[in-house]
Amino acid sequence: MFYREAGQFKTNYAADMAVFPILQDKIGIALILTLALVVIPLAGNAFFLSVVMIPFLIFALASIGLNLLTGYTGLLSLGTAGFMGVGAFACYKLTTIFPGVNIIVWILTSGLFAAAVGVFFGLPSLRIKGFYLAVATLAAQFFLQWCFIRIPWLYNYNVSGAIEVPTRTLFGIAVTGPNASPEMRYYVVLGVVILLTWVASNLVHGRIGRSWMAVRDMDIAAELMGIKLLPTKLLAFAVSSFYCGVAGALMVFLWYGGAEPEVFSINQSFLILFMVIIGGLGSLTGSFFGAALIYILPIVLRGAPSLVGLDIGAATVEHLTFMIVGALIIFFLIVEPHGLARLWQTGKQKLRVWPFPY
Amino acid sequence: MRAPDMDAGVTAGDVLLAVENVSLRFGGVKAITDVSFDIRKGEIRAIIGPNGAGKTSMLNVINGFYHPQDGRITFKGRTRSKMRPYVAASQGIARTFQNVALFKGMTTLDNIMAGRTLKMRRGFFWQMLRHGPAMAEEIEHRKVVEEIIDFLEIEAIRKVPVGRLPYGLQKRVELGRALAMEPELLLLDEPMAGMNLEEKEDMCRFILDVNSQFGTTIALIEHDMGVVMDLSDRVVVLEYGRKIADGVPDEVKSNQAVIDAYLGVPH
Amino acid sequence: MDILYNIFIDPFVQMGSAPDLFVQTLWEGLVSGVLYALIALGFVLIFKASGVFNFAQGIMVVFAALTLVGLYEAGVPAILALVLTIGVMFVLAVGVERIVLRPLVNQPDIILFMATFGLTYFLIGFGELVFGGNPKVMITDELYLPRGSVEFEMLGGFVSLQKIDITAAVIASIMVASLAVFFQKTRIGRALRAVADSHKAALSVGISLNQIWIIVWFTAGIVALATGIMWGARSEVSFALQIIALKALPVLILGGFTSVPGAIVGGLIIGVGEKLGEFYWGPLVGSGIESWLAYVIALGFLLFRPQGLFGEKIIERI
Amino acid sequence: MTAVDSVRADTFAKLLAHNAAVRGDRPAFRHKDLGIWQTWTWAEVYENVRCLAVGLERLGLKHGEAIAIVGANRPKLYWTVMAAQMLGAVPVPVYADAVADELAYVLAHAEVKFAAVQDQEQVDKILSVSERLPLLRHMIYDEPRGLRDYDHTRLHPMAEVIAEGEEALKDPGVASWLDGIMAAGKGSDVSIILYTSGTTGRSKGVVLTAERCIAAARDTVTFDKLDEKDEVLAYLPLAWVGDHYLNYAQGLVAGFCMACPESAETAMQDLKEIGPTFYFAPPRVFEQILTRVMIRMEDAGRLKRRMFHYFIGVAKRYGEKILNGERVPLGGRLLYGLGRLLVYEPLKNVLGFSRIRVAYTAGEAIGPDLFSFYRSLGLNLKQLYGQTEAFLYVTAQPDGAIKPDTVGPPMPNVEIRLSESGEVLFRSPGMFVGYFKDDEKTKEVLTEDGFIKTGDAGFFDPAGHLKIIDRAKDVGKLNDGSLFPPKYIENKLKFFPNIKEAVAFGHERDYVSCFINIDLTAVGNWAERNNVVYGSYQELAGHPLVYDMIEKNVDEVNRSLAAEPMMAGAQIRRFLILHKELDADDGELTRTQKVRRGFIAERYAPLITALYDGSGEADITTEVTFEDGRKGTISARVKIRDMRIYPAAVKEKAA
Repeated sequence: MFYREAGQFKTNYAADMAVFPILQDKIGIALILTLALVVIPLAGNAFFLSVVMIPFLIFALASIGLNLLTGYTGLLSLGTAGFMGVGAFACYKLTTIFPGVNIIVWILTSGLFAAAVGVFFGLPSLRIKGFYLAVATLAAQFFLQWCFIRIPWLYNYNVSGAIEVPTRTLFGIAVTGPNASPEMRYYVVLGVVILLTWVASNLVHGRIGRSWMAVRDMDIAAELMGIKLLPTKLLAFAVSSFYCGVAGALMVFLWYGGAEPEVFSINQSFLILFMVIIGGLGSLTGSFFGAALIYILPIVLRGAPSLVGLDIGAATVEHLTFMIVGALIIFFLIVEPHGLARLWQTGKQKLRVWPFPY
Repeated sequence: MRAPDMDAGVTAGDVLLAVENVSLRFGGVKAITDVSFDIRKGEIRAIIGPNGAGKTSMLNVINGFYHPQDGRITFKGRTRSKMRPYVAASQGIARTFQNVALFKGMTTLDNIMAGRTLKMRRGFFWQMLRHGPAMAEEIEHRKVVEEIIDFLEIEAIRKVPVGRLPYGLQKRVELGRALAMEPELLLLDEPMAGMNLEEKEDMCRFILDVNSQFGTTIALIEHDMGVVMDLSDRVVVLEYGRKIADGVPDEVKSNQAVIDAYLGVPH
Repeated sequence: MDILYNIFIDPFVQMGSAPDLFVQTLWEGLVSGVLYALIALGFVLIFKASGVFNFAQGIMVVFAALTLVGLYEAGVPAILALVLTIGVMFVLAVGVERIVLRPLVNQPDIILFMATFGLTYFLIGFGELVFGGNPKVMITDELYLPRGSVEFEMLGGFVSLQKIDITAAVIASIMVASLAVFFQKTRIGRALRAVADSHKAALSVGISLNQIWIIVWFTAGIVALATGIMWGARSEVSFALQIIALKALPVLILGGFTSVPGAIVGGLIIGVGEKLGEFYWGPLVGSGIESWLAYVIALGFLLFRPQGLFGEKIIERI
Repeated sequence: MTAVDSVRADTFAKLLAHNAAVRGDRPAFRHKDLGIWQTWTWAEVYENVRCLAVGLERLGLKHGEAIAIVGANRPKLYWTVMAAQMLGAVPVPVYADAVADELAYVLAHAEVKFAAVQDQEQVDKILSVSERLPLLRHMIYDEPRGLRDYDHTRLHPMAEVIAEGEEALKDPGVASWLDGIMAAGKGSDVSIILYTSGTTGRSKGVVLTAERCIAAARDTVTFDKLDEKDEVLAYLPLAWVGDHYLNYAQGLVAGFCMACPESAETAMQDLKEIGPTFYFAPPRVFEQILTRVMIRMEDAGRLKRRMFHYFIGVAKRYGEKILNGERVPLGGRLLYGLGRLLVYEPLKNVLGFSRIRVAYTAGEAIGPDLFSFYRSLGLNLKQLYGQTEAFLYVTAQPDGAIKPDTVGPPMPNVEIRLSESGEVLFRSPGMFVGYFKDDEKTKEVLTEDGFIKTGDAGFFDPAGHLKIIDRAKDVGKLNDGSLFPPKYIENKLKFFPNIKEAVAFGHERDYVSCFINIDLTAVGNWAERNNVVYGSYQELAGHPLVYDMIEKNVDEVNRSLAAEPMMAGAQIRRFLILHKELDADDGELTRTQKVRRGFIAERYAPLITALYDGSGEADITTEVTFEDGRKGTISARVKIRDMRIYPAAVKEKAA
């Protein structure tokens, strides 16, 4: 309905291959960016920023990471939280060993550590597929989590057994630690998420993305076309783990401000897998949708009873939330197994051909 | 064992690929037994035979998906005891599959672009940016792909996910993907299976055009004898994993062993 | 050198020097192996018949046990509670088939897998809502399950076997045996096996797919109940139990996803491996390796025999 | 100063040079090829055309010689037209879908020495009739596919010809020679010969000169305020005057951009992508689009469908008034604004009409409702009346002064008068100089004082707008003396989506009656929705409910006829629905889908008898040709319905 595509023609391939070839989509993206960069920090209060937006963005980033692996390359992973943990602990070690280096550098660098670990646990993917591979990643998950508990060096021998995030500054303003303002933390997270989303979009739209999807859709044909399976899969593991690692570092440094190994438990892995599946396998936009639904919905559900004046015990609300989320997962899978991204696509298509039905 | 050599009199060029005494077993099952034949540069070579004769296995051996226990494969002058898929692909062997093996979640354009992967050089760093050299490379290959799309007359389905295409068009896209590799040897596994008459005619035209315009050597498996006889320069006949005849279509047609095999005379 | 010694020599020296301890550990491993095997059995049943990888098997164990205890606490006699629980599992099976499986028929495996995740969440919420989140004590005595232990003197020491463990092993054996009979001898069983091969074939046997799904989910529910009782009797009934469902994965890798005997053997190998590993090698790295050892064993296995213990080598065709 | 230059240019070659000089960087041509819109600027086109001209000259093309242009709309074919004109040679475009025989006739008649063709298909076609074309010396083709192994002694790829020309042009002598040739070109030189596809007999070559073409184009470019920022989709046949005028001549005069579609199948998609600002389509196309819109909307959800129809209703009430700048109540404006948001603009967008500033339709009468439909959406659709002999325009509707049932006042510099018999005669700046090699025909058409006889009957309304009712020779009289314009009536009927074709009878009879062909798509759709079961076209056509539906349509036509004083006598008294579709294969339609009234009357004589003897039904057996060429007969009993007749409206109401 809002699309006016008549007259939007492409006279060169660069324009034709743009990620958002339609003018209205470009406007939409610009609006969303303005909203995220200007409106939300101005209008949102501290609660909204630190309880809703920051975690949402971090989960979206982790979802993108998992989506690159599972959605684009077709490799099921249940070890996401483990890789996130690697990022978090790497970042913690790096910034305590080299406190002088900018924290953002370490956040991004910690992703490389996660990538290395990811590649190691991705090695079995040459020989095994599907649920079998999930077991390999489960091994990673439980092994890594065990490391986080059993290797005190990782948490600098803190008595609490947890990461205690020190204060780090950017241009003299605190971005991590107890004194960091929600706005500052929000901007850092947002910046990283925008940058990495852009990179992910570039990757999936080019040769690498096509190789991933080729491996996902028909690995034998891909191999016979000269796409080497192992490097392709390992690259997917590396990039995916990098994203998860950065998300893990962001999670601990800019959201929790401290973390116990329990944060990186298998349940966290599952949560992110939900986000990817509900959001839509093989869709970056979907990762954002999935993160929003799975993370924000429970917040809303928890807040809902008190909003309408119902007095229900906190535990009951928690249980009901579980039930509703579970039911919703099933509901969405039934309504659109390809996830919210597909619903979005369908809706967009409807708007493009409006008033026609197809 | 009667496997007369009827090569005489056919010269299409130098030998591009030679298969010598190849045998392939799966556990105790013999898929191919001591088969030898060659494919010459520029010709269209048909491999025919009844179901289960080992035709597809032969293609799989040629492009390295199966590794034979015995025998040698000589491609472009290099003799190997077995091919590797990557080597085969990078040396210029492309193929299509009996049951279309397209990348279902991708568009026609992306499928064919995927065929260009081996020719793309820009590394991870530029891929991350998708600007500058990476974009230039992408555009350069897009042009080649567009030529293929134009050649195969599939402009209208350029941006349609291949999963939604009818079977005949999928086969055409698959051919396009193989062509994108600019192969020297193109292996076609039943390119016309399951097509209606019109689609078959189109596909025949494309195969001949590929052969004549790009000079691509083609080896194809096909059941439709009429098509085989029209298209191919030479035919090799397999039965139960063994070669029973080899020669120009007319010779093969009149070969007693071939007639027996197709009419099902017991051995 | 020390490290190599500690890894490759020392544990075996220890085993040899205290064989009674070794047997005790072995037994412990076998017992937890039986429980893994029971959970894996639930997976296999459902996977075989519907291709669904049922993540909810773990929570079904918890849910079944909680229902049993909950009913008893509400004043229902133990045996009646057992019967009622079986009824609840049947209702659950029907509900799952109607609400989850039927609308999702023909969807890719991962989607069905995710749906069982949703089911897990739902059952966790529902179970906690009804029975509360606190751990409960299994009504062992009321179900006439033996308690206490028997001790053997052997190999120069004492080996102590819990009676409940012996019972668990017996019950597991009975269940496996009756399942085997069920699969081999009954019409429905044969239909189930047909389904595993092809859905069309099952239809030709004259049993609807929907019925088959209800049957396997119900059977898996009963297996879950048995598992829940046994596990509950050994420790307690709590939601933490649902995570052991994941242990079934390595079991299945070893045994193969569709093999009932495979599930049993795999379960025992994993159980024993885990306990021995923890006991003899664990101290080397600071213990707790039980949490991941099973997966690493499975992983090692996968790399060398991807088709599992009982599977045949897969020839990829194209 | 540039304007002066533009006015001074009296040949297309000079115009091209002018465009290259003043708007060299503006796009001149686009072609959807290899996935994107390949674009050439005026400067590039000028260079290419110069090269091509020199290349052609090298091959031996001389001043005054004819070169055939055969193929779909391709930039290189347009360039060939330009290059030929640059050399003073005469391009003769031929319909790409012409069969070999027609092609041979035109090429032989025009004495072409060269042929520039699109692809292998056209090369094959010409080669197949080469023995009838002894004068043909060289063939040039655009797309090399499949032509590799052809004998290339007289066959040349266009790219090569251009390359040769480019090489030659490096010699400044050649360049200045070409400049000289261009400067020497006179406006009175023949610039093109367009062959008309006559309904009867062989086609005639209409000879046009450059200065007249350009003069006419200048008038219309000014009239519609076209400029270099406009874009058109060049999808009309090259050989048709419409394409040569609207796109080519106007394009060169105004300097706008012509976009060539990828292929005929993708034309609709290409239209949507380009979003032209100036558009022409015959009424048939507008009708097809409307039918498709309505059918597609039927599949929409209930709510959306209701919304759509509601706002179409709103548009009907206010749309045209708003477009014409008339007074509309505020509420109406608001509603219309909402409709624009929800329906009109999105609809125009999906049809590719969003950017259209001026759209024309012509060729045959357009149903007033159909015409209003598009206008009410805010599309500035207008009618023009023209002929190949006039180089298209005779009359056209000016912006804001649209009367749906007229074709507007005469264009600037066009004189029109009506003969005693009501035939329209005109004299226009773009008019032809004569038919090629056919002075006799030329004399037949021209009056002594230089007016062209159009053969159409019409009259001026009080506002001075011309109203065409029918071919002059077809307008008949009923026995009571009232006028009987069959086509006028048929067109009114055909506007209803359910009616595909209609044939009216009445000349020298007591009353008007007619045959009706239902539209299988529309009526079939209707049947499906209303659970009307039918096994065949014949069964559907004879269904009582279908008759009821058509009866309503006929009734409406009668009402509208009654409202026009001159036509009231021609109301339809009886009608029947034919049991088979009228078909060109059976000779009932011409290849251009026009009804052959005489032939039909003969073939269905029993039905006509029944229409006039008062019987309620009649039997008929007809021979038909099946798709595979076999012949067979079908027989049917066809029912006849009587209609109500309305009294004629009083011409002027008493005050």
